[in-house]
Amino acid sequence: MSEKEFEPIIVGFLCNWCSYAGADLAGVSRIQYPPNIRVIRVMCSGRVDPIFILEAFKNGADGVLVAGCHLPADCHYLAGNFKALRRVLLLKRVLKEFGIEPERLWIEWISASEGDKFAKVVSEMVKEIKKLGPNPLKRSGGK
Amino acid sequence: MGSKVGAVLVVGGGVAGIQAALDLADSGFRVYLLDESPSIGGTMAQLDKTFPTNDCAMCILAPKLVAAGRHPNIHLITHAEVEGVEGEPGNFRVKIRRRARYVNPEKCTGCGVCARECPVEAIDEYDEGLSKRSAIYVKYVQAVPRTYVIDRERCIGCGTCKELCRAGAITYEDKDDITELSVGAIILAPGFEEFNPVVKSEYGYKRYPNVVTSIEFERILSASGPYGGIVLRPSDGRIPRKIAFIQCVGSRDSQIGNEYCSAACCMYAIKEAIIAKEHVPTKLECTIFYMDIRAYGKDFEKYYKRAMEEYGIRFVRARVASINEDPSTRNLILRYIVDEKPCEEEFDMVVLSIGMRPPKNAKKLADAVGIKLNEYGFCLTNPLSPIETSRPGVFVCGAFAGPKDIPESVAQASGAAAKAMGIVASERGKLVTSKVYPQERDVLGEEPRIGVFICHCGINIGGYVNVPEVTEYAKTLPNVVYAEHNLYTCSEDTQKRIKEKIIEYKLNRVVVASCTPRTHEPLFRETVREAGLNEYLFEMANIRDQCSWVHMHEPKAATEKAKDLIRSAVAKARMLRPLKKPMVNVIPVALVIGGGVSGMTAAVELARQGFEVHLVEREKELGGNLRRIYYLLEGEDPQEYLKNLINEVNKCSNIHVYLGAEVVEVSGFVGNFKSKILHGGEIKEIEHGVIIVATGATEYKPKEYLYGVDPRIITQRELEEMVYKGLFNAKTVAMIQCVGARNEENPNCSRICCSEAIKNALKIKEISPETEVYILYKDIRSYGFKEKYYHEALKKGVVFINYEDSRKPLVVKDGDRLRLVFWEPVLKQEIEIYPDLVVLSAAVVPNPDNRKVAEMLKVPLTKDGFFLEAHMKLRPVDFQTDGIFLCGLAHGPKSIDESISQACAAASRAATILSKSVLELEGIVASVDEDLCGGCRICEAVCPFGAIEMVEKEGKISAHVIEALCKGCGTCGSACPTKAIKPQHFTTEQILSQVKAILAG
Amino acid sequence: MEGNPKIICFTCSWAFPEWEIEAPPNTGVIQVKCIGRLDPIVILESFAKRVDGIIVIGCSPPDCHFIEGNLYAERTINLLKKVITLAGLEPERLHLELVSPIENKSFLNLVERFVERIKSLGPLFKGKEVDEEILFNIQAAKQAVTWSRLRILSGRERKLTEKANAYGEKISQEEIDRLIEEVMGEEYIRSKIYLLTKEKPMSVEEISKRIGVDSPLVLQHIVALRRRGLLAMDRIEGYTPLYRALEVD
Amino acid sequence: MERLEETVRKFPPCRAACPAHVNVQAYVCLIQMGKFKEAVEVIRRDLPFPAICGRVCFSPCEDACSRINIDQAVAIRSLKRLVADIEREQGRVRAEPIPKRYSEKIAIIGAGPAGLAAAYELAKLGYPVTVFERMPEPGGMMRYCIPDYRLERFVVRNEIEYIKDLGVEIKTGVEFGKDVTIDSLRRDGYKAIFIAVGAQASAKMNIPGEDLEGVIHAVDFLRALSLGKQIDVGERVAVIGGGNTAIDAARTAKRLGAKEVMILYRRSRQEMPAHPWEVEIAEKDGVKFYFLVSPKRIIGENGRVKAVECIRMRLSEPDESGRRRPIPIPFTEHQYEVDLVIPAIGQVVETWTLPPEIVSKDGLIEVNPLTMETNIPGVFAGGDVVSGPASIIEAVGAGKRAALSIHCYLRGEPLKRENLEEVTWVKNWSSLSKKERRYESPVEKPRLSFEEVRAYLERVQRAARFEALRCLGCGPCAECLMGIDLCVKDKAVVDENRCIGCGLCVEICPYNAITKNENGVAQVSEELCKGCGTCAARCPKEAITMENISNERILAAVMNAIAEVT
Repeated sequence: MSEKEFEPIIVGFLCNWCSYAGADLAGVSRIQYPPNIRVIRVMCSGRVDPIFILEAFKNGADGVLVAGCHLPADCHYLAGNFKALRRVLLLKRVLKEFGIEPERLWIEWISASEGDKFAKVVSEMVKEIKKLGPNPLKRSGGK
Repeated sequence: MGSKVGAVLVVGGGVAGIQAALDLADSGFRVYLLDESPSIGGTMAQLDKTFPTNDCAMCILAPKLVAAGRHPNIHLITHAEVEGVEGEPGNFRVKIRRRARYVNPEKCTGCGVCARECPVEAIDEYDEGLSKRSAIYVKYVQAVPRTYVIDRERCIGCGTCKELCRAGAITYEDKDDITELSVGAIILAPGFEEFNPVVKSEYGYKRYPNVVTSIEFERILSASGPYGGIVLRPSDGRIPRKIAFIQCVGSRDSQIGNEYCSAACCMYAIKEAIIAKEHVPTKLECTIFYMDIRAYGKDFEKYYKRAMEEYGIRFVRARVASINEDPSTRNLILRYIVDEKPCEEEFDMVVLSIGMRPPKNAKKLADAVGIKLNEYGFCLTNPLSPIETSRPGVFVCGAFAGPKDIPESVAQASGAAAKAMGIVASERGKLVTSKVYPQERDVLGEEPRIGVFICHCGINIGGYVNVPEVTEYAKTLPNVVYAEHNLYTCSEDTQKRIKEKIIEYKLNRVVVASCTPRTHEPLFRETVREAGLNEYLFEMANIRDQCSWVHMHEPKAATEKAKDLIRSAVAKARMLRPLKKPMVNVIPVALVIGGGVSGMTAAVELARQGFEVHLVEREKELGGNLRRIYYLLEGEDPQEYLKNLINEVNKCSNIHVYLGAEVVEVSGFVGNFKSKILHGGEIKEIEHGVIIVATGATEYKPKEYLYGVDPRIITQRELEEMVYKGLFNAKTVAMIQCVGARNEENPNCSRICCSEAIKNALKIKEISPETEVYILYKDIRSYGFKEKYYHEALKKGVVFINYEDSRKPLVVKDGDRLRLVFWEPVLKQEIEIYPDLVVLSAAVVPNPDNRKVAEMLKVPLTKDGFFLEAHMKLRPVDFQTDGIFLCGLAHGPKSIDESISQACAAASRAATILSKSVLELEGIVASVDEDLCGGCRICEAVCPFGAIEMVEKEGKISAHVIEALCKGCGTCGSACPTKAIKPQHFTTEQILSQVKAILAG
Repeated sequence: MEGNPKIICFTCSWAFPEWEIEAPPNTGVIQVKCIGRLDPIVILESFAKRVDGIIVIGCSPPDCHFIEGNLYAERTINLLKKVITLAGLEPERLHLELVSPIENKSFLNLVERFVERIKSLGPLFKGKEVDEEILFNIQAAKQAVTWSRLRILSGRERKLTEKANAYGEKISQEEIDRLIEEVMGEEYIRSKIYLLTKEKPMSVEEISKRIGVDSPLVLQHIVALRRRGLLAMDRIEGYTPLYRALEVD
Repeated sequence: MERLEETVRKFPPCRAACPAHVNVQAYVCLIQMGKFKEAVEVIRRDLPFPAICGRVCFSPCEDACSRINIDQAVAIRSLKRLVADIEREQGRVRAEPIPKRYSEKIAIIGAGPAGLAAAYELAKLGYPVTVFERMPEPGGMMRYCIPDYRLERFVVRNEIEYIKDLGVEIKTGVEFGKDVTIDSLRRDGYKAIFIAVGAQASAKMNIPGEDLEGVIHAVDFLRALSLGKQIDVGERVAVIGGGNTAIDAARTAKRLGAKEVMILYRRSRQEMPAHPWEVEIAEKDGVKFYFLVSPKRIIGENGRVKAVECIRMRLSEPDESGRRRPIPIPFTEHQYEVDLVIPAIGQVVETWTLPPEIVSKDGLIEVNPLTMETNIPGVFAGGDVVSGPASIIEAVGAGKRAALSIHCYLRGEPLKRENLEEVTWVKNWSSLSKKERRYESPVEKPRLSFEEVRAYLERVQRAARFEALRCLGCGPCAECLMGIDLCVKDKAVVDENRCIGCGLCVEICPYNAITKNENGVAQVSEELCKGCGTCAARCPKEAITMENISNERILAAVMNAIAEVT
């Protein structure tokens, strides 16, 4: 991250059936959003293991987004999103111990037809993370 | 009678046509799916959300579109129409006119460059004229086939698109061509046409911009619609404060010859009101002007209640006389009458809930296929054989048979598939292509040798991402032995190239960087498998929809991001393992629980296709509820139908009937069930592949209105028996609707009580015309063609009186007379009458033993105790668990013809499994590493599909995955404390390696 | 600069020999290689530079040095006459004169007759606040002829009317004129909307008042611009969404 | 020293066909603009004799003109003559002598077209050049062998004047071989010698009676007249031969009062080498033509010609060179009574005046075709003396090549040879509109008074411009560089990432100079693009800009035009 304006890297875990499809729709509708997000596809937001999120921060991610289907009944596997919500809320409290601001971890519900919502979430997340500055682990050479 | 043809023609590619085509194709028949428009999807593709679940219509329809588009047995014939049909059932010759498309489907990759630069614009019918499209267009983004078509009226032939098309797909010299298909059966599913309300000039449609039709409002609500999903007024683009919904526009309107009710308008009006409130950041008031709210379907009443209570939608029972526009504000002043008081109210916007008309060229299609239409122009059917048309071998389903909602259309579609299978069952598997794949190479021991194929997608990727630079970069990644880029990776010739490169460079992993895996992963997996490589050794990087298309103005950043995404895909590819697709053999036998009309119909349909059926009936004789139904609203004789059905069941050798029997235990999974039947005291063990639940339902034993206290207070069922037995001689009869329904205890509507009450009232007027008949109702829900009989009852002097929950009627025993007190809303006073008979329209309630059956089969129930199907809209007769199906009253209250349709549907759905000797299941399932598993059962609790069971081996308890039931969601993988259970293809190591690689930029 | 109007004359090097090219005091003569070289954008930009009239002089067919330059110039001038009429200018302010070298025409009186006609029309920019409106209209007209739709139609007009279209049929001149007028009407309004919302986000109502187009039509054009990625919803104030133009390179 | 440096130059068909590579397209383009003065300057860059060639050249350029396939070739010769005449009539500004850049003196033998052209080129290169001419006036064939009515003396004098103005010294009355030889020249310090004495001697018929009185060869006949001698032609004259010289002799004889003049020619009319329009005029003058007759002997009476006996001929089938040989038919002798016989069957080189070692066996100087050097180092030769009797323009071409070769020889540089590649955009003729010829210079222009000349020139200028507009401009922009500031050589440039490949430019380019490359993007052919800018003004994506005259430059011109006006 050279001295020019800080560009955060965000890792996004998107569930295949809703949020990933929403991101695709943003593409198909040519809705432009900042290129800071890197997406990893999982079959269900319930698959996102807290280890993945910690690994991301350990490797220098400035923000992590977990995105799934709308509660209560959109999940293709019935209840994966509930599990994801539970894990993320729990992890936010733990993150403080590692010196990582919980605001770096986001969880959002995005349906397959909400292309512009996905774009808006990414843009806002980039704005917020820019305020927070780079990942503290990186600053203190935590890699 | 000539040899039969193992193929079926489905006319109409809407949700019904697609469902019928998928069932037939999955059961081993070739299907020609013909659609008049350039791509399939029908009206449902235009909807934003669907009631009652508020699912996004496209999200649930798209997977079906892709499945139909890619199915080897389904041949799509789009932009075409039927010219003529000759021949007899089993061997039809159909003349098809395929209209010129001017684009070569093989070559067009749907990249859309031509449409973006076409100088000529045209009205976008998909958006109902609210937006414009180019002269060369595809109906909507997710269209299948995603092949563009030229609108010959608007196109001036300037030649720009041919120049731009890198795939060379534009063929201006294209001409209509007539072909002939030989098929065994024909299913008509051309859907319906929306009523054009211009005829009702009092509503001012097309004169006042803010008066829109419901289908236009769907487009306004939709995120892909003209206004991006925010509700705006067409007059000034402002968000409306007050919207009025006017029901029954073009329906229940004898003035223009549409007496019938269009069945779905009440519900979609409520849904549109709810969604409108969600899609608007400001306060929005929605008012629905209605005559009767016909929320008769499953969970509809609850949806209606939530609309009133939770969303505050105002319902006004009044007909809107006229609409005038205030020119200055373009607001609309509605004039209507409530309790005889004329009112005027101003609204920002008015949505006309337009009814369904027969499809545009119904007459032409009918003549071409040789079938009769009914008085309204829909397809003529018989209530007891709702799927057959007037011509044998030609079946009908969906709205063309009569206005209906999506679940009924889908059910009828599967039913029609079953009927068609019945005719061509002998030809099953004859005309289908079963692929033979080369011997799979064992790559387990080998060093990863990864091939990376990067796509230009014309200029969609190449225009913004520096593809050559990214290709060079890919070559530097560890284990990558080959990398190349090409114009269209998904094109036929590139698929051949990939196969050659796999063999030439002995690749054991393939990564394709192009568009979204959701649409193209199956295509590339197929190619990898054809090259002799296990199809799971393949990974995709989405550098189009999630990179080039969304970072058009930052080519440098997009190129860097593409590199990161490819590095991440390569990292995962390195860790990929070959996965076996679990094979399950299928016992071609079905178990049908319940011997009512549904159970018997399902059994007969399956038997007709040659499958063995075990039919278990609790009672001593077959027939269930139908035994006590003596006449129908439409006049046919149900008892005569029942008699024929029963002896057909008994006559049929494939069907083993167990009377007075009960299924006590069921184990195993799809294709391999083992059940124990308690029959005449001893247990009989049977093995079978599928289960159909047709346990029916019972009439509610009313506790209200002094039922049981006085013999003159009877239920509609008892009244029907009394009339049938000729014991009826009452002077005045009073019927009370919604007894035991639409209340806290049973919030749902029982759907059929209104039509039963009208049936009995008409019967009474028939046999003793001078008898006075009063019907006290909340909403008369004689939906669809039943509306005609409601008019007849009114004409015959039956008195309908509306009562509110707040002022329910009162039945009092007054000496030896019965006194009925009720509030007359028009006269606004209490009225007393002394009826000789009080008939209670008792609700349909679930069988008490549903719970026991549910637990036995491990299938869910709804809150009210009926069985819960897999998906209310698109999988009404399937259970979430594979192999178990549902039909009839067990699913919920419904009329006899709807039960029959569902029964056929269940048979067809079952046939998709029974028709296969071996079932290939999805390979992405979880697997347990026994020595790591501590037996803590967390995974078992977490799995929503009951696919994990605990097994004991040498005294150690550990989890075991039932591969047939595992859907591969992976939730168990992240819950397991010791990471013993690994969701294959998405293992923890693979995803961690992706995270590391993606951040190593 | 009272009475006499500012005139610009574009001519090619072959219509008149150099010594015959003399112009009245208020006319600037610009010689280009060929009048086919004149991009509609350049001519509209010239009007925007507060010029009262533009006359284009070239050789009459078939004597263009560059074979078809004059024919394409003719089509472009026709397109421009229609677009400046839309923008509220008198079409006579733009005039094309195709001269055959054999005719004994004088360059000077050709221009002088044109100057007289412009004088009768009076100055384009009256020096009052209405000038802003005219300038805005001209900028909108310029944007309309920059987008690709009109350029493709006008560029292909000759092939379609003289040779044949992709289907081997000849398109009549009325048909292509009607289509170009229809497309021009849309693109012109869309250009106005695009330019207005470039400065500050505006609502449909404001745009409609500002450009005098009925608001349902304005909304339809906003939908079209949004589909083309040229405009997006900025924010919602109360019940009114505001739209702003997107910067596209 | 045979090092060769080859370059390829691309010319339109007309310029490629012209032996002197005159930039036809450039000067016709300037005539279109009415810039007649500049047109002459452009011609002079390649050809010192615009007026002469305008009158007598056999115009190979018109035979190669693309318009032949459409209607008629452009009247290139007539236009050249017109602009040259206008310049002369309106008075040419005297040319400045060219400063000497080199010291090596060069001697040129013969002030004919070849010699003078070489002198002209070498003078322009900055060499001190001296031309030695046997006759009293320079001009060679141009001055002495072409009758005045076809090529006026004052025209020849005027054109040669221009060469003198450049600083070329012409010494007349000096005979090579007598007054001056190769050695004397070397001694006088001339570093290179160019022999261009032409082929002045007329070929003998070798038939009996050839040396009788009353038999004068055409070249000698014409030269004598042009030297002012009076010759009595008598009543009846017979001219033998079919070339231009024969026609000239016959018409001159007619003009000198001969009652009956006849031309006897062995072959038929088609085979006559003379210009067809010259033959027509001769017929109009009353000259009778007898074809397929060949003189056997000349009958004389007391030493004076009385008649000439001829025999009828028939033509054989065309031999390998395609020409049909005349074969005498026996017993068809017949006689024509004449007072004068003028044989005009060709010219030969006066080999006796040349150093024998450089003369080949067929009576011409043998030179190395590339360097035009004779076998005596430093001595070059060109024109009719090398090629045999040929046209003026071919002689000029030879002179120019020799000059270049001499320059390279003196500077010790490798010989620069220009290979020619013909290029034209004109392919599908049918799509180009027909324009019948609109101007042709009158063959026989009566002398006009001064006022008549002005009115005539006024009217003819407009027609000339109109005719010049028939030129299709086959080659790329001919860089006449005489246009106004915005008329600079220009080329369309395509911006790869803006171009979407819509093919509009490919369709509207009149010159088919734009094609689409393999990844579908427009690509401009350097050769064919004329810089007219029609594509740049219409590209839907503004992906094409003009290299020199961009829109910005045009707008800038508009801006300062407005600034001046207000």
